Amino acid sequence: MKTFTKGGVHPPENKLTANCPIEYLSVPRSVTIPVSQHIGAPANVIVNRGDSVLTGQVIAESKGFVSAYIHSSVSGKVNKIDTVTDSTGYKQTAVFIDVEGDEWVDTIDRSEEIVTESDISGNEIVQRCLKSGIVGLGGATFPSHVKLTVPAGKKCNILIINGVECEPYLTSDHRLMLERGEEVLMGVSLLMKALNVEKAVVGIENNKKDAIEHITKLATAFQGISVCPLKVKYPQGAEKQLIKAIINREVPSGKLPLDVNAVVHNVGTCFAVYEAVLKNKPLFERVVTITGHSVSRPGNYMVRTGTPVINLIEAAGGIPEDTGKIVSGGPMMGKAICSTEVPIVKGTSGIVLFPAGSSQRNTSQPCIRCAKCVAACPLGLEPFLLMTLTERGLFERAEKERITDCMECGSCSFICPASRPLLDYIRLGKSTVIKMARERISKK
Amino acid sequence: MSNLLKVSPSPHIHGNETTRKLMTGVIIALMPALFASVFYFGYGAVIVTVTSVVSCVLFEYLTCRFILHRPATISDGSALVTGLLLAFNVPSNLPVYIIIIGAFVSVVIAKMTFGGLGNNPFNPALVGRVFLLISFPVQMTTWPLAKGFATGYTDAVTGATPLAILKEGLRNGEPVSGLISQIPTPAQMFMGNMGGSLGEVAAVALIIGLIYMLVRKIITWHVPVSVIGSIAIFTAILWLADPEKYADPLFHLLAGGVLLGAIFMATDYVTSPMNPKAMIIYGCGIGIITVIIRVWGAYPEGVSFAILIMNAFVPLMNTYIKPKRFGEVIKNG
Amino acid sequence: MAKRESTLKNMVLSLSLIAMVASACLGFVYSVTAKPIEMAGLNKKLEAIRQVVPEFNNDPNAEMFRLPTGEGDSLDIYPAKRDGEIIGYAVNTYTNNGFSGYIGLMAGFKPDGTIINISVLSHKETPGLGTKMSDPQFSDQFKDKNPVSFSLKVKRDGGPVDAITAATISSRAFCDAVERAYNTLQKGGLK
Amino acid sequence: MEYILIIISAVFINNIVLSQFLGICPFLGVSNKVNTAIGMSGAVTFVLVLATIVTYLIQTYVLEKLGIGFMQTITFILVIAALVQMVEIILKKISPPLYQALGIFLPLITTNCAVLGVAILVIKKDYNLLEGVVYGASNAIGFGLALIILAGIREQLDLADVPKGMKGVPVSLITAGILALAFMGFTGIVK
Amino acid sequence: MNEIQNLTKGFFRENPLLVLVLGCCPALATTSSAFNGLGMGAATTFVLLGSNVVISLLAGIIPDKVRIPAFIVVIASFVTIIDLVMQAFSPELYETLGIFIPLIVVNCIVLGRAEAFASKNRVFSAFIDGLGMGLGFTMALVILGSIRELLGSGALFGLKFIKGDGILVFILAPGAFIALGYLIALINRLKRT
Ligand SMILES: Cc1cc2nc3c(=O)[nH]c(=O)nc-3n(C[C@H](O)[C@H](O)[C@H](O)COP(=O)(O)O)c2cc1C
Ligand SMILES: Cc1cc2nc3c(=O)[nH]c(=O)nc-3n(C[C@H](O)[C@H](O)[C@H](O)COP(=O)(O)O)c2cc1C
Ligand SMILES: Cc1cc2nc3c(=O)[nH]c(=O)nc-3n(C[C@H](O)[C@H](O)[C@H](O)COP(=O)(O)O)c2cc1C
Ligand SMILES: Cc1cc2nc3c(=O)[nH]c(=O)nc-3n(C[C@H](O)[C@H](O)[C@H](O)CO)c2cc1C
Ligand code: SF4
Ligand code: SF4
Ligand code: SF4
Ligand code: SF4
Ligand code: FES
Repeated sequence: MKTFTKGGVHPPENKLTANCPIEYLSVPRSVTIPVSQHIGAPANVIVNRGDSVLTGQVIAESKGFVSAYIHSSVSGKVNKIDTVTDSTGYKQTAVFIDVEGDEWVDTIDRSEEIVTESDISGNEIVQRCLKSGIVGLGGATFPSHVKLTVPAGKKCNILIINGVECEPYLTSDHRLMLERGEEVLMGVSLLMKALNVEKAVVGIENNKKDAIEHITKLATAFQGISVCPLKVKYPQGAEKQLIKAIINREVPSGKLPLDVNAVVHNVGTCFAVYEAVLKNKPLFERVVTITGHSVSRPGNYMVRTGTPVINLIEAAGGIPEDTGKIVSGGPMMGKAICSTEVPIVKGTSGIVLFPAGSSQRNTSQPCIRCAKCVAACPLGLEPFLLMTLTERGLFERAEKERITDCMECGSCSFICPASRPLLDYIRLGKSTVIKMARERISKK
Repeated sequence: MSNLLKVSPSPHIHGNETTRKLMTGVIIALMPALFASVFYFGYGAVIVTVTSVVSCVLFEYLTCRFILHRPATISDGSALVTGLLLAFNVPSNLPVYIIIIGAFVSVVIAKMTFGGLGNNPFNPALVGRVFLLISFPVQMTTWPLAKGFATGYTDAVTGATPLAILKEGLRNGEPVSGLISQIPTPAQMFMGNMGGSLGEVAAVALIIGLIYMLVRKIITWHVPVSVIGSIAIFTAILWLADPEKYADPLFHLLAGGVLLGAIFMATDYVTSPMNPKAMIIYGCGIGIITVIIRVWGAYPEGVSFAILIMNAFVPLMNTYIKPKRFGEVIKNG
Repeated sequence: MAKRESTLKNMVLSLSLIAMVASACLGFVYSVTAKPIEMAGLNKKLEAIRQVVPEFNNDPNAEMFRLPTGEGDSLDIYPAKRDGEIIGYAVNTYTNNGFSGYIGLMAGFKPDGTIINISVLSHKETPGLGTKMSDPQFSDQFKDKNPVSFSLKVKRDGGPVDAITAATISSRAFCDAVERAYNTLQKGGLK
Repeated sequence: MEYILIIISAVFINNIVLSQFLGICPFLGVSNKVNTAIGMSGAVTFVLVLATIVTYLIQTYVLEKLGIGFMQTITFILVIAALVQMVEIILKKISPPLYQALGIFLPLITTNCAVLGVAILVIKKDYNLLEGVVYGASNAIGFGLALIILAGIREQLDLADVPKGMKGVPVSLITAGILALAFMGFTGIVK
Repeated sequence: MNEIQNLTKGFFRENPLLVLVLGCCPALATTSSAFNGLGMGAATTFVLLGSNVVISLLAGIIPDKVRIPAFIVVIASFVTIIDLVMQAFSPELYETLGIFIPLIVVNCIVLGRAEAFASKNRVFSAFIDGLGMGLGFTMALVILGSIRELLGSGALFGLKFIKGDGILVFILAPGAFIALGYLIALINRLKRT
């Protein structure tokens, strides 16, 4: 079975919700919709306080090429436009809406019926993605229309669909493939058309045998789409690792998948593209996993963006007594949130609750040079060295040791027997190095 | 509630390995060899091992407490491993005061001077052992016969190691075939029935330890395999060239400390390189130097020296031999 | 202190002046010490000779002669005489079989070949091991032994000599050097 | 073969720094960084080989001819000092890049006892010119080897947690001690 | 400068070996016993005294540019004198100290004092400085030699305290490095408190 060759770890999978069908979370009483739910420039708010909005209505416009539209996920009245602390801990502008009913913009096709035919052009697909605020749902929330616009001189000959979901606990992509497989594959064919490629491969890890089987069966009906089962290993979902695993191409340091003629999209993104293009539905809801060992009713929910995390937790049975940490995203890359009021956004793939006992880190001990972090790093870096260099402020050397290659997968911190906070320091070093590099460029 | 939430950066989970668990793993892996040595050398093995372990741990505690004024670090178990391995590298009839000197050198000079666990450039137990070998050559090369509990601690009856027999014989101009009768058979050597340091004799017990450590993922295969492989290849070439002057590869692998060194000492994390490419070069370096010393040098055994010499190159290797980076662009092909 | 100006003339001048004064001083010291230095070398030899033969009243150094070893080289023999009568020979002998190669000995024999005493002149053996051959404990074994009946071999090789612990090689080499001295004397037909 | 033995002996067995104790000051002083250590090794090799040749010629054709062997120290040191100066000037003229690389080390080398020491040892060991050159070059290599190893270790120790009082010279000396211990393993490969 | 301070600074505050770390080669090579250390120290002190005095006298008449060669000639002369004298009157010590007697000429302590002190001070100060530095160096060598002799052969100035051998390493090369390393570390620590 295929996998990437270098590094990686195998944390306990803990896919507690693998068998929980997706449920619809009831519409909250109010939502908080941040204007920056994507990488790139924040969107420009176009509604005012007191305005009435419909579900699916544009409330903020894309500003620049790498940016995305934001749509209201509910109908109601704009209460205020203010700052909010999002899941990353930063403050940003958000539109606060008090819910009144649930009235959708009427161009949205709300029928259950699956559209399987379309003669829409590639260009049109990209435009719809843009207008519908589609961003990558695999975690990075990169605006999808950008990835679909192949710059002159570059060529894409394969589309890779990321159904890996290598983060422990999370099952939203898994459930989506099982329950909305056909829609996902329709989305894939739309993306193929937009990119003008003949071939697409869906990569799925072998701990989702049912999904592999299901998608393989469905894919027979689609031209050029195949499934590639993958050995379970974290971080196989990272796009460079996935490309290496499936087509054995190595994206060079500092380059993009397009440089090896590939584009990667997440299955959730494919579903969103399907809905946007064929159902006219902008991206304002997504599947979120709510889980944790002491959560009484863990599950997968279709959640409107802007819904406070607490609503989702309540639906899963409330906050367990012993909760010590709430993580937005998976345990390897997710962010711990400091308040249960933060809104769920386009990039939120899951909420994991950890008991107090396991939320505490072990105390950091001296590095024993065991090289386990070196062996674990999928990018062939030397985390122990990067940490020490950062600690001692030797940023030039850190740059030479390619600290900026680090994708922050956390494998090194996970594996370190001395419990050293490797990634924490590497992040710090990385941002300093990037700052230094910027200053260098601006000086020139 | 919300202000009780812990906010820390990712990752939020940690693998189960800890320094102490790894050291415990090494100790477990050393147990078969310890039992074998007690089986062959009796009380002596017990006395030497206990003295060595106790004094290593004690010296580490005392240095931390009274000289460095830091919290004592003995709970990580590395001093215990050093103690065991020091004991494994000396004869089972070594006087107690010499063992204590060795423990002092290992822990205080070779380890704590550089800042303790993780900082020492040289393998502590081996520094201790070589220090003793040069300081107390008589006591360090007087081996008791392997007679189980019939071997007294201070037994005067001594036997030479197979390597010493070979070296002495060759020096007197005897051919290898003439010395075979004085050397234990490969099967005897495999089971450990020969003279030698207390932990190095039983190949079979050491190999069990190796398998355990590989399965537990405490060490990787790179170092042991490259040490053993390079010794086998080098000695095979010599042997094929002149079997009367050079012993066969099997003899070289089973006699003396090759297995103990390759499995437990060359693999010490702190003093070995940190990426596979460098590990293999390091292992081959150890193998080649070992054979050079054994065949042409004054010492019948060269593993300890070879490991220490290669230890010295480890920082350079770590600086100049980098792991293969993902997506490394090879400049101009 | 004022620095003198560095013109070429005074640079050359002062340097040559200093050099000349220095050479003169050295020449003087050399002439004074040349004799004692020579004597020191001689004394060392005489001292060694005195250690290995009975008291003499001739000048063995002046009467030194050479005998071939039969291996292509020769040894220096210093006859010790009292009142003109030979009371022993001090032989400056060597071996190359030491642990670190060359070992030089001064071995004293009675005219009948009995060993009187042996002293070590030079060697590079390991401190604590090979160096013990200078200890009386080891070299006294040879006193008053006649190689006719006392074979110059360590026990390991079937002889009577107790080797130094863990330094059989040095002990063996020591015997080799003594044997070379004895054989050379015998071949030279000296009585 | 003889030359190979000289090389092995000088590089590994009787390493100039680790066993002969020559050149300790640059060994301790210029071993912070591997790159400087490499530069220094290059400079020492260059000067050492030149110095052995020149001092050898002076010894055989001047000092011995004139019978003033006692002037050895004074002439050698002056010759070496002048040589280093000259190398510096010539290098600056004909190869600026090489001067850039070695230049800063050259003044350090005058007062490096390794250069004078090796020059004297070549005479003491009665080597011929070629042997002397090989001996000089291999000692320089031995020096470079020890220096670069120590520099590597010190670079690593810079990132480590060495106790305050041990930092710098003490820990370098102890590293050198352990290194010397390890190199004793090569004992006996060449007698 | 106060002449007493001038004399004593070489012992501790500016000890050439233990604090300034100069003259390491002879310090390591010739201290296998306390007596050898003493011999080396005495020889160095002699050269230091002689050259300091002469250089202080000559400083006024030597042009600046040829200062260093001139100093070297003076130093080398004294080195040769002590070399010849030792060879004549103490041949055994001469043999054990080996080439480290001629190497006094490159010992930075000597040239360093000439350049930094003697050439700028009056004869008497230069004499005291040379004496202090020389004795300080000698003291350091004797201490190092004593430690090595005591540990390495269980003796002091040839006087045996134990039966049998000591820890042999200490009279060999590795022990020299290790002993000096800890000695300097100890001084560092004393300096701090
Ligand atoms: C600065 C930047 C520029 C990018 N430009 C392109 C692009 O031109 N074309 C494209 O297909 N993807 C582009 N990407 C998207 C990346 O290939 C990738 O899909 C995205 O960063 C999310 O990946 P991740 O979740 O593995 O981090 C860009 C990403 C970044 C950060
Ligand atoms: C360490 C790491 C792990 C990732 N794991 C996954 C994953 O399991 N599933 C996934 O779809 N994307 C994952 N991603 C994001 C992908 O790299 C990539 O951005 C995404 O598949 C691109 O598709 P999208 O633009 O549609 O989101 C991961 C990224 C990183 C850096
Ligand atoms: C570093 C070292 C130095 C040695 N020095 C000597 C020596 O000077 N003289 C000697 O005879 N043996 C010396 N040996 C020991 C020999 O190698 C050899 O083991 C010994 O002579 C064998 O004889 P035994 O039966 O007396 O132990 C030395 C060994 C080592 C390892
Ligand atoms: C696989 C392994 C091998 C080890 N081998 C040694 C050894 O040979 N000698 C030793 O003193 N300590 C050994 N240790 C313990 C510890 O790593 C060592 O004392 C460090 O060098 C101390 O900094 C070993 C530990 C591990 C995990
Ligand atoms: S977080 Fe960075 S350094 Fe650590 S393993 Fe991942 S890529 Fe490597
Ligand atoms: S630099 Fe940091 S934030 Fe930007 S893409 Fe890389 S990992 Fe993400
Ligand atoms: S895993 Fe931890 S202990 Fe091991 S080398 Fe990396 S940082 Fe050091
Ligand atoms: S003269 Fe220089 S090289 Fe020699 S000991 Fe002094 S400081 Fe060191
Ligand atoms: S005394 Fe400094 S290099 Fe020798």
